[in-house]
Amino acid sequence: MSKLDLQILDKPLELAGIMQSHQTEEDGAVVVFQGNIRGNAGSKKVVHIDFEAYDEMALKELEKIGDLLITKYHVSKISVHHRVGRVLPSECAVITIVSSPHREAAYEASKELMNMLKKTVPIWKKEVYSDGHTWISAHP
Amino acid sequence: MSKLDLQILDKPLELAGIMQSHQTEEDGAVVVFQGNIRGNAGSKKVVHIDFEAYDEMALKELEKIGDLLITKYHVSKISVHHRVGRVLPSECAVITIVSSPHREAAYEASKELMNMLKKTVPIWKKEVYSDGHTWISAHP
Amino acid sequence: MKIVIKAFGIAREIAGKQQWEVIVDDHFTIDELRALLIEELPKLKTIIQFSLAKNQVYVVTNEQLSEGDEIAIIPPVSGG
Amino acid sequence: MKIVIKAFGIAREIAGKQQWEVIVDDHFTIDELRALLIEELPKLKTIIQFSLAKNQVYVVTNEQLSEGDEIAIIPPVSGG
Repeated sequence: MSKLDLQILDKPLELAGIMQSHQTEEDGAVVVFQGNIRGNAGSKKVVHIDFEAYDEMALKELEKIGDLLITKYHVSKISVHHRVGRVLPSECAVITIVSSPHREAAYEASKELMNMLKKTVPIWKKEVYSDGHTWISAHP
Repeated sequence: MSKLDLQILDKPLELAGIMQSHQTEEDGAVVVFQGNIRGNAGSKKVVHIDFEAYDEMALKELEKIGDLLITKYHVSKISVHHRVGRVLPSECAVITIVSSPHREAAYEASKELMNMLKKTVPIWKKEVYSDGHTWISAHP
Repeated sequence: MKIVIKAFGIAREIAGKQQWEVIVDDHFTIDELRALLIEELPKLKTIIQFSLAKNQVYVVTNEQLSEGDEIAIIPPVSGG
Repeated sequence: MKIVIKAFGIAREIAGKQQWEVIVDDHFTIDELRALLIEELPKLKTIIQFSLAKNQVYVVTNEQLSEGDEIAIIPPVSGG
């Protein structure tokens, strides 16, 4: 079974399906991070978010991150499913799952995965309000 | 909606159901820890684990932990479902879910929750092998 | 007065039962009860340590018991 | 030689298109291409910064381009 399950998807993410491959006799610890869309951004009400990805490169960057974390933390398997397209408040934009024989490694790898994903993986988020929009992180 | 969902159950745990109440417009971050039964304990093969709980007190201790973590990390909601009875390798013994507006708080509360649970919540684990058994942590 | 004893995990195995009652003098304390339990169940000394809970709360200092108290023998926990 | 340009996020909005081609001299470099892109799309200067990727790998130093290279304009990412 592959140690990495990396997907960019334009449909709702399904946690249960992704979890199945993390249910093993070797891995006592599974840490999931799920990122949901918040309904408010500061004082503005978010109507929806449009996610856009450079798919081929995003998958390559995720693979680099996954390989690095498996080497660094000796975790067993990493899944990252990131949604693209229009996502509504309370819906899920990203699910990451790290499984490992031990708990501490799973937590550390999970945290670092999200930090790295947010820095290098070419995915962009446009927050759309009733009266305009912002490309997150684009402006000074 | 209650901020704590604490349960001791003698049937398989269902992540999907527990997640539903963590899917809100306020909480951008949901961190799940799932603890699975490992098939090996050192050189021994685990046939199954028998979990036993002092239910009423376990729920009270979990409530103390939950209240403390909500105060300390300002997270929104904490769920802990712990299984009791006979659990087989690769099955899930515990699921914790912490949701929060922000990621770091959810991770920190999730980690501390498991550390505290393992120290104070009156639940016991008997590992059963083909040739004997051990009550975990009971002996010097 | 009557005290309800509960035992869990390895303590339940040592006692051979989950719950029983003991009759003790008024003003009996937690420390005295602990000594009594060890006397009746000497194998409790094979456990690395055990705590007592009174009415579902860990007992952290010596204190007097009251009629009907529920005292649980809590061997080292291992949930999760 | 022919270079394929891709633009994403706010850079795609500024360009008004997702993908196009530019014809440049042989030995044209990444830094020269960056200058060319800013000249053609001056609003790129309103972005806090942008990176370039060559054939789906971030470019970290100046380097020469080759026929058919795919160069992507990568504004600050914001996945997750």
